[in-house]
Amino acid sequence: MPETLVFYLLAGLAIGASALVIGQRNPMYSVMLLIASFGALAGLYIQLEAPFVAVAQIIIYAGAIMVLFLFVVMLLNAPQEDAAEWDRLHPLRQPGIARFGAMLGLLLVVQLAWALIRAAEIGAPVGSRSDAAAVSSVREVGRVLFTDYMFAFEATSILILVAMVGAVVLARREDAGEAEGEER
Amino acid sequence: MIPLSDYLIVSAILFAIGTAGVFLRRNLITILLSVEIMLNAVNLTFVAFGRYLGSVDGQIIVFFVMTVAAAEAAVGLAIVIALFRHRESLNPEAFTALKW
Amino acid sequence: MLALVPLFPLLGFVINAALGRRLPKTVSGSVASAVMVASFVVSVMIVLELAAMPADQRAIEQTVYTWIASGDFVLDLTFRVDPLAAVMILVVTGIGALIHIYSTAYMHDESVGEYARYFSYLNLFAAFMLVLVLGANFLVLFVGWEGVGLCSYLLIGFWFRKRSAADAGKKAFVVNRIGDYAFILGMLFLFARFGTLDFRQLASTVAAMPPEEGVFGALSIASLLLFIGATGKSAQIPLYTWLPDAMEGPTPVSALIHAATMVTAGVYMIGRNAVLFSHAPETMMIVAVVGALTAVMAGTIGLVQNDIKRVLAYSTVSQLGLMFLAMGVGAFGAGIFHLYTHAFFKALLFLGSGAVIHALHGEQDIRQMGGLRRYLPITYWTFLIGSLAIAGVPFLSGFFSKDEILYETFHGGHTLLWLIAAVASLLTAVYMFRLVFLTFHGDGPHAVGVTSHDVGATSPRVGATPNDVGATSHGLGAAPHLHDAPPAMALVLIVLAVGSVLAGYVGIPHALGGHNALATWLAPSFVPVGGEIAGEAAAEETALELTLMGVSSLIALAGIALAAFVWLTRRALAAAIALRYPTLYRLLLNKYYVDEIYDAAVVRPIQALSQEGLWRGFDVKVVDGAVNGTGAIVDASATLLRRLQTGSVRAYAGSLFIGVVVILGYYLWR
Amino acid sequence: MFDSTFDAVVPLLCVILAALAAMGAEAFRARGERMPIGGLGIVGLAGAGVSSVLLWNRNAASFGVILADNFGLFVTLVLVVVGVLTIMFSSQVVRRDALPAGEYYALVLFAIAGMIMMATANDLLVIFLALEILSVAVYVLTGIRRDDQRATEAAFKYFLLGAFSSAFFLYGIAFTYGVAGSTRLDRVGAYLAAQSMSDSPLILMALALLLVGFAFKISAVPFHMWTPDAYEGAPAIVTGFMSTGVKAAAFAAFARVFLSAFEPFSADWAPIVWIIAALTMILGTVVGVAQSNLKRMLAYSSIAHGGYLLVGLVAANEVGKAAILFYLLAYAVTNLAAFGVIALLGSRDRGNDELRDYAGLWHTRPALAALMTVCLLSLGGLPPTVGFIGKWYIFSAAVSAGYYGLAIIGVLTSVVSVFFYLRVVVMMYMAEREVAAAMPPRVTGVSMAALAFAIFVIVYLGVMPTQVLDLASASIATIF
Repeated sequence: MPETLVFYLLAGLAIGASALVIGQRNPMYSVMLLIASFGALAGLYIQLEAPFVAVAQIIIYAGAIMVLFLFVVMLLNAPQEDAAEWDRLHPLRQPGIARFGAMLGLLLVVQLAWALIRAAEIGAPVGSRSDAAAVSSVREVGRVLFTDYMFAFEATSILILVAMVGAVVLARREDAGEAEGEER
Repeated sequence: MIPLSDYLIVSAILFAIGTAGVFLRRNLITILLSVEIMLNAVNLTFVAFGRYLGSVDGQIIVFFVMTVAAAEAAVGLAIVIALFRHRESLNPEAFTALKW
Repeated sequence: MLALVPLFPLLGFVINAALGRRLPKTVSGSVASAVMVASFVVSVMIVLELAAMPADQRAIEQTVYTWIASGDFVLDLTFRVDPLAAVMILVVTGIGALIHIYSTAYMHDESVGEYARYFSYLNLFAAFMLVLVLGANFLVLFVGWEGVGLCSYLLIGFWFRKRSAADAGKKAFVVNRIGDYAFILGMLFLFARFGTLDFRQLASTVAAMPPEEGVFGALSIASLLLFIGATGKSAQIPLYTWLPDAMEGPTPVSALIHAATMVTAGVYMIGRNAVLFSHAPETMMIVAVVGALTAVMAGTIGLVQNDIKRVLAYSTVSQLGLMFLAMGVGAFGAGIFHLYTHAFFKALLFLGSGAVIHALHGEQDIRQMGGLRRYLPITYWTFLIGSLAIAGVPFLSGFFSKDEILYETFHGGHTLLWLIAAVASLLTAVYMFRLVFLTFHGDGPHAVGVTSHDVGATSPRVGATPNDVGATSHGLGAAPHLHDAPPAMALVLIVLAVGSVLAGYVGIPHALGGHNALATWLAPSFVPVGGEIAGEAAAEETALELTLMGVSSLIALAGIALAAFVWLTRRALAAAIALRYPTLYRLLLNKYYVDEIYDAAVVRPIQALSQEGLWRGFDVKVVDGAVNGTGAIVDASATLLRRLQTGSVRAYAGSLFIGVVVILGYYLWR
Repeated sequence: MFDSTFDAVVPLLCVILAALAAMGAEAFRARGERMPIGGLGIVGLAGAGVSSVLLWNRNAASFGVILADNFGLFVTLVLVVVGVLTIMFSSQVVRRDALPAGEYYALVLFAIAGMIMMATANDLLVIFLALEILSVAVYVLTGIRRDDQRATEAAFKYFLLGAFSSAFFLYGIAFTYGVAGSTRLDRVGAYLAAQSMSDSPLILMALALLLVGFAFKISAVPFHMWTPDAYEGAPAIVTGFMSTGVKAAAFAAFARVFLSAFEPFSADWAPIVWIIAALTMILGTVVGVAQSNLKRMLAYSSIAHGGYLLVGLVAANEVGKAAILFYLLAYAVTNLAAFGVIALLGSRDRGNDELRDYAGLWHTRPALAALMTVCLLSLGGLPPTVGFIGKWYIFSAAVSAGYYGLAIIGVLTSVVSVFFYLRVVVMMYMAEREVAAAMPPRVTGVSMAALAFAIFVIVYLGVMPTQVLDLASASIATIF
């Protein structure tokens, strides 16, 4: 069952890399590990017969967004988390909020798993159509995107515009903004 | 074929890792990365559902989620830069001037 | 035309609020008084018109417009004047106009801005009070109800530079909020149950239902909630503690709001919903008992208070108790009758005390007064008339109304309540004449401005001979400078004195050969439209009524005699009694320690719990004993809860996450 | 289902075009030149308002995902009012605080566009995108004063928690898609109606996660923690904008999703919303009492107001339906006007938003004090203001739907809340000015006109609410 094997491999990689992302105190390593995790996810997408999403995942996520993160990490010369404290405390042994958060995360996994298992039992749609034909053609994706999702597509352009303006407003250098402001 | 529930459980685990990351890390950038993990987990859910429903919608929604993720990342990082300029710190606990 | 009645004062408010600071005092004072007079004239015309109608159809309605209409629920902004409302608008505009006129002189020392502010509040109050009594449904009444509360609050704290005044304002506010809470719930409950808030429709609907004998059903709950609202507004047990403190406001305000009009709103509200209340006998019993207990308790406290206005305040609480007793035993007419006469003599007494305070430049301690009758003759005589009237001396106004309450109580079979009420009226006579004798009789005014620190000590006033203190201050020496009330004030005092004598003659009982015109006039207001108006069945009980009348006259005279004996001839005796029963004396002097009990039971523990970080800064101390404890509860939990807001974004995310997990958990594992 | 008609997006387009025009104007602005960029925005908003009125009763739909039904149009009109008032108040603030005018107005307009999109969207994905558009714009507006550390901190907290919660929201959409096979609300609704007896945990998951997303945006307890900090840190006028506009849009979408698509499962969500509403009212009111900063106090007050709106949602009967929209309007105008006053009293270096800054305001700025009083009385629900009518409607809806508990809590909290509103009033009228306090700045005519208009609405709707109430109840009927 190579298929299953590949699935477990990719899933394990995605989960393991993600877990390591939040286990790092150096943000640089975190970003790198996250790219790895995204790569594994792209593999899963291919396995789900969605090659276009897989490619986009690599190009947009790993290629663009993560590079942006890397850029900021380097721009800020990102300080690591307080090392002295880090040495004393393993993440799961951190006091208060962190341990609490980890526990809640665990609880969330239990809840979701519980729901999914129960859903399978009572014959809710989960897996009920496992024989459904896959829609993997890029042509089909494109057609639906520009018909049914026409409006959403346009709305996205607004979103990107807003994000652009916002990022410029917020990250513009202080002195430039001030000087311009005073003229008014 | 891998059952749908397996994919969903993988994505649930990823989602939970993302949420836990928000609490575990004391670095703003890593916290933002955790949110990205959460969004990716949701993406996996969409694609998996789409595959098993035999509909293309799941894949298309993922594109929109990616755009949203990019927009959030841009603004989020801009805010982080602005914050860093004020305090030279990326520890969220350093920013508690507003409280009570 | 009905709308004109509240519109005139509203106009006055607008003028004084917008332009007041630019107008000279005489103009803003005259405007404020003129609108009240105009409103009174309109009211008289309306009442005359009403009187011309046949008895069972007396009601003039004016729907200004449809306020809320959605679906099947229609609510009009309607004013309706019926016999009950007619009495109320006459009282409010009449007494109100007099008090406005009195105020023009009393407040003359204020700056222009403050003067205008005062009159704008006073006009606004009058407008809201008129809305309250004219409203044809609960929502309109509630507009007035909240409005008068707001104005009362602003006026109590008018002299906000005085810390105690600001605190008293807050206390009044907090206590009244508790009452309002119950009141709103009562309204909502009635609305949900009957789908209407119009008084007449409500009365007709309720009249079709059997009285809730022995069961505590919807009507009882609704009426009880409304009554709790009334206890707040009308200062009854347990929400009475704000009224004595409210005396921090200017004296005309005490006269208008805290004696003649606003505090009677609760009584009026019960009268307005007579049908509803009489269908809830359980509530009626509670009303009666609360009223009787309040009457006697406030009377005993009034016996030993040393602040002239506080004595009057406790007297007001006590008289309101009598009114509630009347309402509770179903004698709605008698209760309103007493409300009406009380407005005259209590306004008179307050204004008289205002004249005294005015003359003594702010002194309010009766132990520092005495012999004032020589210097303030007009004030003295009018005050005496007011005291005689409130004490229930025969053939003055208070006699008729109080007697009717006592008679109805006894006649209704409530012998014990009658006894309590009789004690309360004995107390009334005693404390009122103690006040008269200490203030106006005796040897010349004592040191004005000398404070005596023997409050609660073993021998109040004992040995405080005039000579030793008078010599050291401007007491006796200053006495010749005491001037009697200026013309505007004197005129008002005289008019009110005449009113206090004559007001009762609209309700001469049958036993004395009268027609009890007021009761007949009011009767249609207490039954549903088209319902049978209760006849005057009392006629055959003349003998009983005469007997009771004799008893209550005797009580009044005995009370006066007792007061005269103790405080006129044997002053030492009072002190001796106080010495003999120190515990009792202190209990009374400290008002049964109710404030302290509230303080110790509610406020202190909470303060101890949250001693730190709370109400820092200068607007911090809201907690002032008493029921303000509620404020403290809210306050303490506020402090605890706001500590959750730590400023840490991870903690916030934690709160969000808990929410998610709990909701998911509920769905999965419920 | 490609619908050829574009009518339904016209209001949206007007606002977006105005935003683009604002950006363009800024780009071509010579240094130092003053341009009426705010005026552009008002023109665009007026266009949106007019087109909404023209679309009334036409039930236009575009692209199958934007539905200009009366419900959406009513909320659009509320948002237009919010936008116009915000821009009018802003003109003074932008100049005073030297904010980048073009970007500021463009972001405000984009945010409004997002809000309108959210209110008229008929598709969960579009709702999500609209939510992101308005959120991103508002995050930036919150932190637009980069020189102010508190503003940046507020923006950061708002952003982080917002992103966190929208991930949950998105997860909810994923589950909805998974069970229903679509994100269109009509199809989801049809599917759920067929499943109404089932106890599928996936539907419940979807329900819960969507609930969380909406609850965050309307700052319901326990998802409210960001609110006080973000509201306090942001410039006062932005706080006013987001406390009204964002809440109105989010509530519109909330009502649309839960009262139409998820209506068959109301027995499942109503108890949860009941509890959230109760907690929200209690916490907002109780903690509000202990605040000494006016912005923070009003932040808690607006949390509590969200609770009252939720009461209307739970008690979704005939009265309750109308009450929701009416209350939304009442709250939006009143709260925005109150924050407008705060914004106008601030100065560049100092917010002047502490309670003690209001001492004796009556003596220095009597008109502002009087207007503020009206706003506060309306927020406190005292008659005869619009706040009273709104509350009365909400609570009588709750009582007649049998939710006595909620009504009792609601009345109690609104009774208590009057206490802290009145504290401000007392401070303005009955306290001495601090000697050192600076004279509050002058108020320009535009801002004063905006305030006067808001006050007029508050009093007018308090005295003559019938027409708007009817309109509201007719509008919300279109989503049931």
